[in-house]
Amino acid sequence: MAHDSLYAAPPSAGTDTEQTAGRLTGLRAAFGSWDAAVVAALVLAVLVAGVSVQNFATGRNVQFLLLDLVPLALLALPMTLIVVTGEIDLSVASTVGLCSTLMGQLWLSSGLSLELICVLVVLLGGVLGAVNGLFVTGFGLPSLAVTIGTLALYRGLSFVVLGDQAVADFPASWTAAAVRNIPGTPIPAAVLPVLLLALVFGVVLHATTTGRALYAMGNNDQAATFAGVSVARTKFWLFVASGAVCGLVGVFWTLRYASARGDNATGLELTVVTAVLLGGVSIFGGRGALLGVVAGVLLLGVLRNALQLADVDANALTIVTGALLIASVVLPNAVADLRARLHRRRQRANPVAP
Amino acid sequence: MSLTDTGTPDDLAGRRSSGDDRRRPGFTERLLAVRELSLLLALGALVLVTTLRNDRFLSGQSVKDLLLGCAILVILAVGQTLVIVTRNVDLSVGSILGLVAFCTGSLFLAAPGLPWPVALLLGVALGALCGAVNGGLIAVAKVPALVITLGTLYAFRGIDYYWAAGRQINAADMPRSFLRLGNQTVLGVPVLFLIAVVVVAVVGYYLRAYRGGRELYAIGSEPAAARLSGIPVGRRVFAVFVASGALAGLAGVLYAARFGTLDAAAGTGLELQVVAAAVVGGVAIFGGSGSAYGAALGAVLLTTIGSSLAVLRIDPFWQQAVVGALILAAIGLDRLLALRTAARLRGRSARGA
Amino acid sequence: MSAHRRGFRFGATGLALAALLLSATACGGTTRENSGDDSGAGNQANGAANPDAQLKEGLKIAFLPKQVNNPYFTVSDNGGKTAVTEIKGEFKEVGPSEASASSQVSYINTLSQQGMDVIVTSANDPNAICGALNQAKAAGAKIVTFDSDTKPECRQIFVNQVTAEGIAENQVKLISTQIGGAGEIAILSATANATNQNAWIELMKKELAKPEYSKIKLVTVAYGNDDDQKSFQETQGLLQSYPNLKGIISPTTVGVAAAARYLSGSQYKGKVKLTGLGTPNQMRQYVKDGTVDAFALWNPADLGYLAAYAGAALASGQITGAEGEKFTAGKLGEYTVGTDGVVVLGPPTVFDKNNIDQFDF
Amino acid sequence: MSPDSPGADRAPLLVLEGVTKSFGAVAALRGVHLALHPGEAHALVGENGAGKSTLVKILAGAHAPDAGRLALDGRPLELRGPADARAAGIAVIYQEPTLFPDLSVAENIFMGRQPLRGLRRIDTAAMNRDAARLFARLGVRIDPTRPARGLSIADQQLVEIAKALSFDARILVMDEPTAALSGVEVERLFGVARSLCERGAAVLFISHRFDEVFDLCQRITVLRDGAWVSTDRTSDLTVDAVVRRMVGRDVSSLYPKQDAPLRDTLLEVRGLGRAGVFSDVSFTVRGGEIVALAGLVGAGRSEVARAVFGVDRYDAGEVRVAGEPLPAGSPRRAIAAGLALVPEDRRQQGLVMELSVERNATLARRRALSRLGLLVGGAERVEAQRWTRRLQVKTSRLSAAVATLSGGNQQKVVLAKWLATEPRILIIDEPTRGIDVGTKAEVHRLLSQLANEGLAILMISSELPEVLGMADRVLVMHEGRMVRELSRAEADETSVMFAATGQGAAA
Repeated sequence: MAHDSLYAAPPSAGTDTEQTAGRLTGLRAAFGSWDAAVVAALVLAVLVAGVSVQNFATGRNVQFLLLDLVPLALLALPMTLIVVTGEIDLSVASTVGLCSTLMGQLWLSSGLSLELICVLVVLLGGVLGAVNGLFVTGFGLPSLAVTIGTLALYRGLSFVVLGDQAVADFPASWTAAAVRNIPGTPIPAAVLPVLLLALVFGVVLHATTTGRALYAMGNNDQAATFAGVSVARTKFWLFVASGAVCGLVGVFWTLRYASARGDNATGLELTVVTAVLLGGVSIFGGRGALLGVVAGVLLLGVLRNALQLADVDANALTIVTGALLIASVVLPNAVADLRARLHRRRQRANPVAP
Repeated sequence: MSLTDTGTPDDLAGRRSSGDDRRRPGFTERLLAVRELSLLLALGALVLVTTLRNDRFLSGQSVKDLLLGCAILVILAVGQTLVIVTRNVDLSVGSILGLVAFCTGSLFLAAPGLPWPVALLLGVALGALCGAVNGGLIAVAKVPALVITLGTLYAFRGIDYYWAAGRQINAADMPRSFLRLGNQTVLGVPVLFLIAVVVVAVVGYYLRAYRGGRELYAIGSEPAAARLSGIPVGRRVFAVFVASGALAGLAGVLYAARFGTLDAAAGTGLELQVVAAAVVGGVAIFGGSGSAYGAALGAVLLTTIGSSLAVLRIDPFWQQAVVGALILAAIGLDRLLALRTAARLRGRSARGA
Repeated sequence: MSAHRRGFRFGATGLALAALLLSATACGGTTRENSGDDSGAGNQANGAANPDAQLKEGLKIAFLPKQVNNPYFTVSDNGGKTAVTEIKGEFKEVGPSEASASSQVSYINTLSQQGMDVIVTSANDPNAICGALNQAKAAGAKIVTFDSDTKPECRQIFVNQVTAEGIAENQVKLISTQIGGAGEIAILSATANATNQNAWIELMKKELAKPEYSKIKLVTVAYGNDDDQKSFQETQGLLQSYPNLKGIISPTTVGVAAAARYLSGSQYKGKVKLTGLGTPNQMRQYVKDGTVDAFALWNPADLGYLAAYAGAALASGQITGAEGEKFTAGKLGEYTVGTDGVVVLGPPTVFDKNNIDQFDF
Repeated sequence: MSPDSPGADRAPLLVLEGVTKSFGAVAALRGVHLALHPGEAHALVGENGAGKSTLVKILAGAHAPDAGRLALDGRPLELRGPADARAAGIAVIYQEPTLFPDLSVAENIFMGRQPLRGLRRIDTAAMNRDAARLFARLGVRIDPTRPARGLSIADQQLVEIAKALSFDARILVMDEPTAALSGVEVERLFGVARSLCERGAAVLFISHRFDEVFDLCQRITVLRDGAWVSTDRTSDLTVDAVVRRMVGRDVSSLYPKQDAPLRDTLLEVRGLGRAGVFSDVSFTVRGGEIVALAGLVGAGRSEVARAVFGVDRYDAGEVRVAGEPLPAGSPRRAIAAGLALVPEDRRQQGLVMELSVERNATLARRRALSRLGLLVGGAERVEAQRWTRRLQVKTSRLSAAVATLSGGNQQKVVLAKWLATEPRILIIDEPTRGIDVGTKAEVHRLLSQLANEGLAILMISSELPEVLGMADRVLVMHEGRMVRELSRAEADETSVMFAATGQGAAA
């Protein structure tokens, strides 16, 4: 019960170890290959789109595709860690929005230099994340409810900050830099910091003591506490990190679109969660890998881009996104179920097993 | 301490009894009543402050507007209560409402002579069908409702958009009798509100006084224990989603009747308000406690805040921020109360003989 | 786990980073004052226009509305489709399902990838889509905006539904007639900073300052966010806050319909006058039941039609977007490009009981 | 030794034949048979992992057997779910209470069977009355209208028992129901069980406590590795014989604490208090010493341990490790200071069930294994191997999830995790709860060895023989207070129980 079990209630909570174990091995088998499956799906999607969709496999399109994915990829990184610990942050898009309007407002009225403003916005993002973290860890509230609250609060505040106005007179040198390519390639320079951060988050999750602690608390926060993991503090800092990354995305978003507006990035949180789950991170916490998430982000981007180029209706895209999200959670379980059933049938057919 | 002889271990049993409880029955229920009362107080205070600033806020027309305004949110919040009580959540209600509303409009477009009760039933049925899709996926996949309904939030809305293809249905396309449903009053009370009251009363009473209702609380309180005590958890959760879908369908039909103008975007983003209403109304987001009455009061409170802000001429941009702050305040307050209650209970347990 | 230490480390890293950047920027960062206006100046008119050029056939013309699920845009895009069919071009309508600038950017990129000759768009944000439009322009597409403009340098032609002066004049006149030339009025707008709405409201205020309207007092401007329910609530709030209100102007289709619905179901029906910009289909019922006497709007189908012709004229070299150029837009006749590449559709149509049944959009 | 030869004076009420059940590749039950006769109390014993709990789940309808059949009154019985089991008159009291914390105690008892009044509405008043009557029968006073949240474990267990009683079960299955109960409560429970038997019901009693088994039951069935071993009359058996059958070999001395030279005081607790939980607790533990913390369940022993280790906060007093004050509320610092706590609840607190043996074994030590926070190469694997070898953890591979291990092996992983931190002070809460006899002896040997190596060990145990056999000194707690300190010579069953039930406090 200590867990906010709304979304973290594994199918057979605790009472029957053996069964859970059986199910888990099945799940693990499914998940172990999930990363690979997502990567394979990505490769397949790229190949199919490259061959059959006109204008897909061009340098310009690669640039467009990657540029569109930068915010999603950035937000998915801390989200992966948060979901691994069994929490969720639904306020990311609103935080991006608020950071964007704050950046606009500061630029408009503070007279500070843009460099300083960017740093301030990232720090402010961290503060907004800290508010989430405080409610979740300090007061022990379920992150789902808290971040739904801050989703509304931050979006509301971002409208309060700028109203419906847009601040758009950012220097062209800056806005151009946001979309500039790495010289000689069709790859936007903005991809570099994403790669860097992905590396950092990947190492933290998979090769540090902190990462081990994240998996431990995602599975069983009590046991993690007893093993000397400061669950609350770690989660608190994760939310702060998430907020700071939101601040970064807010800066990027503002510069890329040369426009600070209250409605920037509206609804992006759903896409981020979709990408993370598609990448094989378990919504129950405790399982998932960053590679899968990166592949998930790219898969989502490639699909959307290719379908758009193929003139598929925007509404169909909405359906595809929803369907992908559902499939990414239903499939692993269905596969695990199927295996278990097959196994049982084999057992039954052969009852005098050893 | 009936069995005490000379300080034998019997008072171990006595130690955890608490004699004064007998005189105050219904400890568990009392906690809920407190919540509902405090909501009423908040509502009263809000109305009072607004009325002091502008006495027309309590005029007949204004009250009627308020009641009309909250009816749909109340119905959705009651449906959401059913779901949240079982430790699930249904984020797709806004999309179901939109889909059903548009469907109702198209229905009248296709068959202008259709009597409205038939449309109502069909709308509820379509909503129930959507709910069944949610429930079915959750049962099959054994994954949290949050994820599934997040997916169907997209999917239902996408279907709605796809179908509407940018069309709009206007009041003129629907029969007058149907539209009257949306604005008619009985003794000054809007019919829509009366329907909502009936829904609240039925669901609220069912949750409180029927085995099926109590089982929903049991499921939300401790799913594993519910399974072990023979409650058909899967079936109940499925039913709850169907019910939530059906209520969203009902709300969709009423939405069509009330607003007259329909496009595919009807009800976008409503799910947030619905969850907010339930949470503000004291329905614990992790299941097991809360009442339909509370959720309905939460919905009324949210709607009233919206109207108050307009009447008080507060920058409308504040409204969403206020909703967010309210959610945080509500869950924070719940947590505080829970801690205090726990402390009290522990105090009783530890009180010496 | 040393969250404490890690916390410290986090904090320290942040501070170090901040310090580094601060010191880097202390000696002269980019501020609003010194940034100057180096935003891509200059526009259009590459090469000279050839007024006698024929409209090319087979032009690929794409419509990108604010969002695809908005009935208003469905109508105007269909107008565009009619025009494109007339000139034997290829018509396409794409767009995001939600009105956001970022997804519009993604669509502009897609369209430019697909090698469109003309992109006709209504901007969700005057600045945000500029970069993408410029890229598309560089890739050879002609850009026409309609309904909502971008910055002038990002497109060749803006097809304005109506001049702001025309709207203001028309709306004030309508309400004045309806309330008998005296009393309190309010405006129910869309969003607090929608560019066109604010321009109209400013001009309405100027209009109201004229002597013939001296007995009319504008008490407030409310914002319904172009959201039906919100507009409904705001109307409600207006009537409660201003008991002596005689009339409401709502120059937005969503707002005027919501306000009409509120009035028709309230005690104020017929007593408080309402006018604004609305579509005949939405308002027909309220005109007939006496809630609304008269309202106005341009014809959105004509708007799309004109935008398509303007695009075709650009792509065929008839015009370049420079002031004074002329082109013929099918059944609508001849149009002249005004300053900043603006083409004005014409004065709004006023709808009342007598003529409303002749329109279906 | 056929399953139903002795005591079969009446036709069996419930028969299990050839029941088989596997989870994944693990066979939990293999062809088990069991017959319960009306009026008999039947014990089911076996090491952990022998399949007892699986058998209970099958009887409860929570699992369906892969093969074999059940018969009730000679008619085949198919249980498709817990509801079917209930309908067949089978009541189960689980090892761990399964209550609904948000609902009232009365609702917990009557869930799904609430008394009704008109229109099929629940009659709350009648329900509360009935609940009160049940508690009266059990001789406890719990307010039926209070929520179950906040009940002590013992009270929760009592509510479970009341629940089982409430539907006049023909077959009552009790899966280690007494683990959390005090002696008096156990007696009451047995009284109720006996009266049920007198009325013709059958009781299946599962326990690790042989005294209780021999006290209550007429027959004993032994399971080993998921297979049936024997069923005999209690009168024909001795504890030794039962243990031999459970383990399949002879078990040498269970409690082998050797004398070790006492060293400096390592742990010193002074005036520790936490409002409403415990107060003014003071004691010391020296290197080489095993100090037992005895007392009834709920006396506050585990809570003291948790506070010392920093999992819980405390309001008063201080903890010193080797003379240095230990800051409160931080397990991390406690670990750094050389403390280790093997918690009472293995599954919830001791292990991360879904993670591998390797990750679990190194979880508490991961910082020391890292370079600048990075975990290099196979450091974790090497460390895990070292300790799992030393403790002889039986697992196929280190990457297997601990959930796949038996209870005893899981406990060894917990021990490995803590020994890997090379602690100076080991606090071990119920070191052998729910683990099989063989492993128990291993654990005892290990503790003794560790003390010999100079560790200070604070052991919390509810098993008196363990306390008396292992401890150099016994501290007794009663209702949150330290009431007696007994030297090894002074400590015997009477003196410890006397203090634990609070009579020593008066003296």
